[in-house]
Amino acid sequence: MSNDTIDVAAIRRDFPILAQTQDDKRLVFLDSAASSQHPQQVLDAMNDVYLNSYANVHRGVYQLAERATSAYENARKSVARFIGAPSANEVIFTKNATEAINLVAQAWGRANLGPGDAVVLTLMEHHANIVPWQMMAAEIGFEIRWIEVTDDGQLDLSNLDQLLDGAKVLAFTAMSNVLGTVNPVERLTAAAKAAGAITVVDACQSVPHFPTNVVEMGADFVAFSGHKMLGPSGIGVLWGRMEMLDAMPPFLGGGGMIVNVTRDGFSADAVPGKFEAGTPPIVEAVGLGAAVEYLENIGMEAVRKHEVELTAYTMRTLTERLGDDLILLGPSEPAARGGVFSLAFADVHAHDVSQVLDEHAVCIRPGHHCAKPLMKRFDMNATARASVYIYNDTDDIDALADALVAARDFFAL
Amino acid sequence: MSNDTIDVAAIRRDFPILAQTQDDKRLVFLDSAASSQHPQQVLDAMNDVYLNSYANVHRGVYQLAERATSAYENARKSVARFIGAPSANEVIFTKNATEAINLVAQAWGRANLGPGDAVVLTLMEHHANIVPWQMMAAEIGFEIRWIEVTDDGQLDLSNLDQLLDGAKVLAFTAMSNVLGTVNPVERLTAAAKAAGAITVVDACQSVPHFPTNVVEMGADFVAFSGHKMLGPSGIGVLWGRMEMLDAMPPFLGGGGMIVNVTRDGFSADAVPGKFEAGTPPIVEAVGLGAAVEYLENIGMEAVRKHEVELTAYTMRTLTERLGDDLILLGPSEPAARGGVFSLAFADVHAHDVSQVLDEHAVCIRPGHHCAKPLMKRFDMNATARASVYIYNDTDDIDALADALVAARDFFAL
Amino acid sequence: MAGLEDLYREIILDHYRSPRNKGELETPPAHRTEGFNPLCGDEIVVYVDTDDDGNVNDIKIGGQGCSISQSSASMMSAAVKGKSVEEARQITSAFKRLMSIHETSVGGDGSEAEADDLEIDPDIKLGDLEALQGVVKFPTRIKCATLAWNTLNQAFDEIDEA
Amino acid sequence: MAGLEDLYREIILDHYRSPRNKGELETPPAHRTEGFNPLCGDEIVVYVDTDDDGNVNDIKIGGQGCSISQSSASMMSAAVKGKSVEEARQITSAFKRLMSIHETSVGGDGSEAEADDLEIDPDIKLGDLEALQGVVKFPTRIKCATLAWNTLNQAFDEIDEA
Ligand SMILES: Cc1ncc(COP(=O)(O)O)c(C=O)c1O
Ligand SMILES: Cc1ncc(COP(=O)(O)O)c(C=O)c1O
Repeated sequence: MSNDTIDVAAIRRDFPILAQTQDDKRLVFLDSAASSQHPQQVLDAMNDVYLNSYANVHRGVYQLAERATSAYENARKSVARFIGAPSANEVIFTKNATEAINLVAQAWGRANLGPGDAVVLTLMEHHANIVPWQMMAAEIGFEIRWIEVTDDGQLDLSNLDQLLDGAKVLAFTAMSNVLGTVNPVERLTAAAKAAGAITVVDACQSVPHFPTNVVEMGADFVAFSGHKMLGPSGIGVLWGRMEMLDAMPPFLGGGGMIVNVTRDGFSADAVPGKFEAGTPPIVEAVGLGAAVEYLENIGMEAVRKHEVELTAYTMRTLTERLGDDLILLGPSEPAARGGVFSLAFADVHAHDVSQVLDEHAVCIRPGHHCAKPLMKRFDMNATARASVYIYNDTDDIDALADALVAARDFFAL
Repeated sequence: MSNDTIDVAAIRRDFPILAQTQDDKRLVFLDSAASSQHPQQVLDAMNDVYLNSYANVHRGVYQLAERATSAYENARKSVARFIGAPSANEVIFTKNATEAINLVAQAWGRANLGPGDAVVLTLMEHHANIVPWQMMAAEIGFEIRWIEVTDDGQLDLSNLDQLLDGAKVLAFTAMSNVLGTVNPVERLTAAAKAAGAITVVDACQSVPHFPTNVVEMGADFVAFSGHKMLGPSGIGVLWGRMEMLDAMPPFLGGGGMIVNVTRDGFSADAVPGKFEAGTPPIVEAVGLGAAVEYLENIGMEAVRKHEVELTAYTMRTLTERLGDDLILLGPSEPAARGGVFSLAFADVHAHDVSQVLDEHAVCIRPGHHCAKPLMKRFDMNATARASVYIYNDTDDIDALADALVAARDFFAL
Repeated sequence: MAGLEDLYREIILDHYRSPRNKGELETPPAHRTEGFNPLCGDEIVVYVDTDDDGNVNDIKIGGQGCSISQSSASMMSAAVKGKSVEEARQITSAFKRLMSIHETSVGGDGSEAEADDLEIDPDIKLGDLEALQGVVKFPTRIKCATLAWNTLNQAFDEIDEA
Repeated sequence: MAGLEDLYREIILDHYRSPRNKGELETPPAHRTEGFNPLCGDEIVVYVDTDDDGNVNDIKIGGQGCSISQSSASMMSAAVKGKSVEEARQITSAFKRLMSIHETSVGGDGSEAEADDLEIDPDIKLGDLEALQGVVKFPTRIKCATLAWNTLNQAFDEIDEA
């Protein structure tokens, strides 16, 4: 193995959950795009806090509290380093990516958007990057414009300048959680900047799988979740340019986000405190910090390379084994996509496919994947989505193909 | 030991963190009002999910996802049972109590409050139950009225009817996190109801320590945090009457809270889904469920009895050992208060007291405890707060008293 | 694949492949109601035509979904067509009881747990619908099986309110 | 209590018990700035009177706080009184460097990490202030020690902007 390849067998040993069998079958976990599994190192880091150093953060002078606070703040630094943030203070911990996007849509939006303004979204957004804007549009009365999606699952940028004309916000996903499409982030942020719009990048599907540098991305805000990148549930991240964060009003009010409170009002603390009201997800942040270190040890270039190879293998194998019976949405070039495969049979519903796959201990997800406008665009109401990560290998893909064949045959007329 | 007393030594064995020593001294943890420690049972429940049954909830048909979903939903049922909620669907998981109160202030508030309206708070509120209302008052233009606090730390209800006259909301804490005062919840909710105001109870300090029945409380909304009741960080609860929750707009938008999304808008899911946008704190909810079961096994009547006894012992001991040198805020009757002791020396600042106590391995918290308006009322800028829970005993209180004597002597002129 | 045969009984696959009462009715006089399974995206459209005496004169089903939701809708349409609204509601309650609603948990969705507490006429026979009993062992699929029924109930409620 | 003697040197306790330059100045001509430590509630009020040549003619300190924040404020007032604003800023930078700001982490608060990167004149002597060096071993107390200094800096900034 060379330095830039990854040792899947060694990695799998770090993930206790993957060692289990289901009805004597090896568990084949292909649902990391929904939520990934956890290496022992992440669980150990969290248990260590609970067993040795737990206390509320930022408020005590005793040693447990000092240790908990520095563990929490070190996690912020690890995340900042992982995404190339100029300052750790630009990293705001939220409960998930959804809260992060709502924070921008609501706090920045209420302060900066008015009736007659326009927000540009793409038709391949996750509901997390649609509904918050629709809620604000209903409240404020601005227009939502849509970047369309082509038949092969790419953004249709032919009328981008026109869509951005007069827009205040461009919010888009770095990678589609349905199609696997990797979007041209830098091109989009540059176009938005030229048009005077701020950019919000939903990086839920990219940060776990690609080397990330928020400065190079050129975005104003970047949101992602810990639970899709080996971290625990209950933690997400909003990164924002300090200038933007500084100028924005807070989102949630409470303890830890103030400098002073009187009967007459409050003054908000400096960033990031301003956006972290209440007791934060302390141990979850520490877990995410450990996840980031685990990924850094593997190397994100190597992660990406592994996934491109596995994507190519998956596409080849599914075509060989199922041919025209199976539809695969999204770009046909493996290097242009992430390891997310939305599959559909003409005559078997995704829900039924998943059920048969479960009998083969193959875990995939049926449904609209929280992207109903995109599903409608492709005239579908559900796909069966398989997705890969660092612990998946070609054996998993072979098992997927076997199970898909079985599903087709089970429902054959 | 009779049935309604608790076996502190046995309980302590369940809390691995309490077995540690600091410079060869037994760790004396007296900061549970900020955040409590965790029994092994809670850590085991969470590890079990990560090691055996982790997946995103509500979206998969495979067995891991089914198990994770039912663990998550069972936690909702456990919490509902613990607080006497008529339906588990009235239990909404948030990231902390602060988010829960913001949810009400923002989502209910924007839909129901207008300029000229009034919201009544008490002067002993935590910032979490002040700042969200101040933010909305600034946005909407309603008035905030204050219930004053008497010298012995009780609510001054002499002008309650007048304050409630024309008010739309009464938001108050069930127990002060600074004074320990236990407020007359039922009297307050009844008065509010008679005046046509809804009630929001901040139960952060009461749910962990008292038997709770939300129906008997008579409130419309009740908020509390998991991390103060043996649960993990990253999880809080909003309970609301179904009628209220049903009629309210959502707070955060995204996946999991919709029934349908089109380009033109979305329709919200039924409660509780409507208020749980994005991937929830899955494992944290399971941890909270285990914490609730741990407390149920001990029995909340027994917990309360233990704390009243320990409170009486603490007040007696501190008076004996420190006499007039030490000021103790709050009610003088142990049965009228919870186990929270805000202490002040005339000449030694709380921060310095805490520092000396840390040298004695006694963990307490100095500061304003996120209740600056209350501190101002008592003309203080900080107190040293000690707080007890099920794992504390008279030895801990003796150690506290020893350390306080040492602090006084160290700074004596 | 022992478990699968429990779920996918032959009669279910038959209704899936050859759905009864598929189509649309003119509105008005018929009433149209949409139902969604928010988890998986299944959509059901129920067209129901009731007369002044409270009878279900005609019913048609549209939408897309998995074998369970589609076959359940198909069987439902056959079971309630020509019955009184009152009987149709009784059948719905009996079917939900078959799905163990009230006893087992479904998770996350308020509506299921709030299933009505009608006294169910012991004479109600579910017939073919009993084939769906296997669904109970697959908790997430219960929502698929009940989607059409919840939508029908909603349609009746809307007609009552109009 | 070995650690405690490191933190609470005699000179610190002396400044805490007998604070120098405690009080108020008339505003205007003096400038008044408030600082808060959001974590513990300490408040500092700095009154500073600068002349047209940019000298700190007078300085007074108000507010309440712990021994570290109060003694640091007291020593600061003695150190900058009569100096030029430029020198006072230099002393501030030197003091923050003593507190290891930039090298150690303080946690949570943006302001600390953004400490200015002034070239510090090697001739600056901190004198008594060196007694506060022990604070570095108690990370949460660093905020106590720097509160007055951050407030003074803010006062200078406000005067510059006016
Ligand atoms: C009375 C009271 N209300 C609200 C809170 C806020 O809780 P959290 O920080 O978990 O949101 C606390 C605890 O800090 C509290 O004691
Ligand atoms: C592209 C994308 N955006 C947003 C989200 C929402 O993330 P979360 O549920 O963690 O808030 C997801 C995952 O569900 C996603 O894939």
